[in-house]
Amino acid sequence: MSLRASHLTLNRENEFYLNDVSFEMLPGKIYTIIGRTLSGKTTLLKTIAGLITQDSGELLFNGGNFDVIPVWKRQVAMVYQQFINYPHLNVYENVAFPLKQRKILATEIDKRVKQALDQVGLIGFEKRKIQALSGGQQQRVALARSLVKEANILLLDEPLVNLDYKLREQLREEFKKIFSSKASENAILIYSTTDPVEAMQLGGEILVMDEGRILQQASAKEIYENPKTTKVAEITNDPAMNLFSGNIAEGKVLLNSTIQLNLPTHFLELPDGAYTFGLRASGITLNKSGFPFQVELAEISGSETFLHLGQEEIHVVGLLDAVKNFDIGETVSASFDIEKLFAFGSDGNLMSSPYCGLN
Amino acid sequence: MNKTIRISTMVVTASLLAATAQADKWSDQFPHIKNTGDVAGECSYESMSKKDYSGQKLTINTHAVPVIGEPTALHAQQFSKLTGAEVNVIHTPAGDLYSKAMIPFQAGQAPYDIVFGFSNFIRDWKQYLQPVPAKYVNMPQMQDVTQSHIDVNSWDGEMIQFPIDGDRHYLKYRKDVIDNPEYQAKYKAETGNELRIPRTWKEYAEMATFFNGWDWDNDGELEYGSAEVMKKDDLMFAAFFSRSVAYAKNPRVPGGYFFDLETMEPLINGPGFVEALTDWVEATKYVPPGGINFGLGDEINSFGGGQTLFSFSWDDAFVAAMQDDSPIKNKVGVAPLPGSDRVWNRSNKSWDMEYNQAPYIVWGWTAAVAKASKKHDMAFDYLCFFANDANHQADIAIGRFGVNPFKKSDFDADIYIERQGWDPIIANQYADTLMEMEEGSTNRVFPLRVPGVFQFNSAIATGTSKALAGQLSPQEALDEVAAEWKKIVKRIGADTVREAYSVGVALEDNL
Amino acid sequence: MRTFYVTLKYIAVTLWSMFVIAPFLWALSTSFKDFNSVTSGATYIPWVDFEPTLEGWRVLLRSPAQGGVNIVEPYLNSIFVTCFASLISIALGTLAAYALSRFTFKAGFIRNDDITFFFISQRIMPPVVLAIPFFIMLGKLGLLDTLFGLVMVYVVLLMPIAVWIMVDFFNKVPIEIDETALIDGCNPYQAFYKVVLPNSIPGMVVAGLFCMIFGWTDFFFAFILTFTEVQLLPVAIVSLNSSITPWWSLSAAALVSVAPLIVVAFIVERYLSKGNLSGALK
Amino acid sequence: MNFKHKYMFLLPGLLVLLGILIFPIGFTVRLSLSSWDSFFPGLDFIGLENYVRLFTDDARFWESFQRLSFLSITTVFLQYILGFSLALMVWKDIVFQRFFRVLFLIPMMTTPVIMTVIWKTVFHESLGPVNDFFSLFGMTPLWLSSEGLSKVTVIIVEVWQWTPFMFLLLLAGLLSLPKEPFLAASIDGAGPIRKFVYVTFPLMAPISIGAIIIRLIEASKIMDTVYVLTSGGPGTSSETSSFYIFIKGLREFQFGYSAALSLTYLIIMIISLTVIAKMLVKLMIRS
Repeated sequence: MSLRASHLTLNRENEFYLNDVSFEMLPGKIYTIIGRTLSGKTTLLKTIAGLITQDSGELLFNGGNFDVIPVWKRQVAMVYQQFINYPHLNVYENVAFPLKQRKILATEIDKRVKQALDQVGLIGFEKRKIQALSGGQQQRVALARSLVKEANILLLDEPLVNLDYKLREQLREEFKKIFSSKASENAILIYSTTDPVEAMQLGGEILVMDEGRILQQASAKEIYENPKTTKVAEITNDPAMNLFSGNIAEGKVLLNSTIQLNLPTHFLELPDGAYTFGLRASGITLNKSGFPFQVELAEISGSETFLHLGQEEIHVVGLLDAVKNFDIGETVSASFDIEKLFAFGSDGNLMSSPYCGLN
Repeated sequence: MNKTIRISTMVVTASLLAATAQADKWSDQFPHIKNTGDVAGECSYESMSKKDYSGQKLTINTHAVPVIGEPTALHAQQFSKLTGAEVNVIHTPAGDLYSKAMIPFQAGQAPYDIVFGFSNFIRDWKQYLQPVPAKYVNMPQMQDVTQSHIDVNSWDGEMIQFPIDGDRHYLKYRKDVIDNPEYQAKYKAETGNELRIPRTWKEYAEMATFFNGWDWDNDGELEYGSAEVMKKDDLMFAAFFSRSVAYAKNPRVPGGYFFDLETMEPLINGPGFVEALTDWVEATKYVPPGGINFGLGDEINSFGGGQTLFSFSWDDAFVAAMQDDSPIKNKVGVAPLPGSDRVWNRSNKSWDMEYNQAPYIVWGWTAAVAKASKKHDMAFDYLCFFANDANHQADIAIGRFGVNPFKKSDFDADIYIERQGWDPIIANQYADTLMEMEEGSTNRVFPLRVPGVFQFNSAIATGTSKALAGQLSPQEALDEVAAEWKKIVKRIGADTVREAYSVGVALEDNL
Repeated sequence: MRTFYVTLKYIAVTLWSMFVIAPFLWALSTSFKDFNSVTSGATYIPWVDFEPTLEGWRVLLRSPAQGGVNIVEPYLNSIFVTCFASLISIALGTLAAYALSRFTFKAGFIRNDDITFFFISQRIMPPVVLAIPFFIMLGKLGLLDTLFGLVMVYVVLLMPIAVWIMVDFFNKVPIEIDETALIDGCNPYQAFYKVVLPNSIPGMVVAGLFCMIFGWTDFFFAFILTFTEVQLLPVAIVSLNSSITPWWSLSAAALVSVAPLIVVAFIVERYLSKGNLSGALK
Repeated sequence: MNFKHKYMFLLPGLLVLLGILIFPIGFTVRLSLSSWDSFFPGLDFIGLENYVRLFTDDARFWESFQRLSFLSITTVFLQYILGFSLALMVWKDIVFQRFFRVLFLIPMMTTPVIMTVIWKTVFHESLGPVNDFFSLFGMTPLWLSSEGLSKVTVIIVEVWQWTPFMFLLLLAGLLSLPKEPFLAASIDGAGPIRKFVYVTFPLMAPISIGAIIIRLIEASKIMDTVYVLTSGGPGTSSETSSFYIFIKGLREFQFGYSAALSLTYLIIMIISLTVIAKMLVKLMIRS
């Protein structure tokens, strides 16, 4: 089983929703599409489902043309970010709906519905009206409905984004379990998200999308270690990777007149010149021997603190592993971990990564 | 001539009254004719009962209930009982009778076998109507119809519509006020003139003004001068023409009243008409509140309810006032329309300073059979039955039916005295006035009966109502009407209009 | 301050209620009058101001031959035409509205909005225009004077309303529900009747109520296009309007004609309270 | 979504509508190029003569248009203000809520032409209750027969009849508003007036626009009321476009000409309603 896309393009009113998208997907794996809002993720999923028809390019399933098969015969399942269920049916009927549509024996339906409900933890809720469920429960029903079909392709479009933080964490764990068992059942799973943490956590293969293009397709580790471009680096990190333009000259990394860093070893082979340097927030630490910065903003998130710092035209976000209060405008001293520096060329392409040299 | 008519009338009436005494089998079955019983004739109950139209269906479009609509339905029911025909009667408000019939006519459909309408529709409708067959024209029942009503229903000598009702405009006044010596003295003292039945529109105006806005019959409510049709609707033009005949119809000037027959120039903005419209604008001061928006119904309610001194359109207001339950029964009088002290002479462009009075032979209800109908015999039989002597006699006694005298035998005061309990003086006055209008006058005006008559009348209504509302002066308003008329004549074609108009003018000029 | 607002509110609501009720009360009082009570100036309370009579009401049950006006048959005709035309309008209007809400149509410069406007613009057309053409057409089709012909004409009048309400309604139903149905193996027709339709009932009820209101209260179409056999209620009532306006029977007829729609007012209010209407109206 | 099935949804309705209308509309267009009238019922061809007459020689038509604009804009404006106020009043916190809501809906359920006959008796200048009341102060306003007041009467009756329509749409809108913005405004200490100006009104703008447009479409046909109350009088002072077309068509039977009038009217209405809709969107959304 395989799903292949070649040069999918969709253009509406001079705006690209899909721009030359090509990939190949195989069963047994989770494919995570990460991209910002409006980057084309949903469009791509709907195109795979058959709800949208691309302008050019083609989709092949098991080597056959997928485009000629209408959506209702494609054997796909989809979970939306809105909690989409059939409001006129109760939980049981909702989950049974796709099976009834396939004219499966009632006893078989019953068995599979129970099983799916069990999987999502909704046993006992069969007779409930959809409106009487919480958001998380509604989304579980939607998931159960997509699981029960045993579809070849399971599409999940930011399924957790509309849930509160706690529930999201919890469901994400459960989903991961369900998915791994599902993936082993020979289905292609495609999951879209805006959240880098989620993408990394699910593991599997990541497709980074921006403005309708696939910027990079690789394993989570690869994306983390070798983001192909500055754009990928921004999209796949939260907070986004700090980017500074600067130069390599005289054996130093020059960001501005005060911030001058020693050349890390993995930069040795780079020629002098202008680069864009990248550093994850975790690469910035408060340290007496560092450079002076003004605190612009301190956001506390859980047990961490995001610290927005500024010096002249340089603005960076640092991540502290502790909760700490800062006054706005306070001067702090921060140092850059040069061993974690990325270097990108002026075209934005990765030139050197701390994990392994690309050149 | 007058005398012979009177005598023949007396004979017929005598026979009718004689019949009263003996109820027959038909009046048992049909209580409507209990006063007369069946009256022998081609279309009597007896004759109709011998016809068999069972299984056939007759569809009639008539006016709303009760005026004309109720008798139509009643006679339909009787007709149905007698002949076995199924009769379907549709009721339509007066203003829409024309269009309700015209739409199917023009679309080439025949949903109605019989259409009720007004006599002035004749030119527009004529091409769609079946002329009355000779056997009906020549029957005695038709011989009894007055010449005016034969003329009104005929086109160029051919009877197109079937006379079923008589209509005319005449003056109605509060006899108890005009004859009241106290008021006569008071009036004389204040105006220097006699209080009597007004002979001219100026006298009418003076009296109406004098009696406007105070409680002259001591009923606790205010009374007013006059109730007239002033609402801009389909009847307005008739009220205006009734007021303008005296000033504009000169017996010495033939060749057209509305148009100069030779040039087809409208005469409607001539001094005679302007004078009449000036009077009419003046009249807005002595009508009841809202009187400027009175339609015929309001006029009937107003005069018939005892609210005004005068009224001058159709019979209805008078008949309403004379109903048994009316508070002013036998307190109202009847007279010919007022005249004028001078009349415009358009051939020498000056006023002829002499008394002039002319009846306006107002159009009224008629009925006709559609050419496209497939049931001509049955349809004519129905109309003939509608107007047979027994039905007609019974109908004219019921005010709400709106059926009024049009047969010579109707103009006998005894009918009203005996059957309806009228004061003999009033009854005689009524019969004489009507008879004089029908048969006596040689100076008279027929309604405009030309193609597109509605456009002409609508222009009149629009123009005069602008004058009544004070939007325009009478001269300006009538100039506007004349200009509009010219355009309509041009659109329809001067020759077409002339050809149609000449038929009416020939009657007016007594040719 | 708060008491002031509340007092003001109750005063306003009471005043408006009086304005709403006034003509009905007047009609009720008038329906028991006769010619003399009407023409002797304004009177209000029976037995005190005037001697009541049932004549106005009796007229409604009497045949025209007895000076009445038979409104039973027109009443039934009106109910039939209104309901039947409403049903057709909703059926077709719902389908069209669904298409306009969900799919993209393109033909030359014409887009979805233009098609929607085309539907709605049918209500701009003054009915006078269509009288002769409709008459000729119905005549040619042999549908003149039939209930079916009238229903056909009323569909033109009512479908725009159904389309207007249902387009708004569908625009607020998430498209993802239909998509889910398609993904779950329904073809577009099945998706429509198995999923969309059951969830559109509130919208359809509201559209139906509106159609019924507008159908029931229409006069000019009914007036121009009914000729003989098939008369509708408003036309029958207006044909009471003879040269003497019978205030009493018109009043009675007006009250009778309002009655069934008061039930509709209750239904509308119920839907409103239950919140279904709000979902169905923009 | 884009399937070939989409036509099966749209076409039944569209084709039925087109099927019923294509003949009447085509016929009307053809009619407008003919001189069909009571005397010559037939489709002769006179070119654009009717349109020339309409544009060069028919002040009455254009006056009726002005009057129509005045009447419809005034009535719809009043209906909107009143309908909105009433909806706000029975929206919440009121006793007999259900009773008032039903009551306020009733006028729209009545047949205008029949109720207008009743109104005509109410406003009857000498026999109606309104002037019975005014006569206490020695006044007899001429509700139906003076130039200015007859328009006022038409407006009063139209407001009575159709305010419920606005009321219904706006109340339904109010009931579907989200609660959060109100909560937020309350927390910010906003009084009822500020809440209305900054929260309710902006949230209601889209519904308001829809309601106003629909009412304008309906109000532009003001006809039953005028037909019964004043027949366009006194003079031509309450004659609206559709009533004028009615007179030309079904009274004077100038069908060719009235077809030209109707089509012109239709086009003007479509254009002006579109413009008004656009203007309203700008006005309401911005404020």
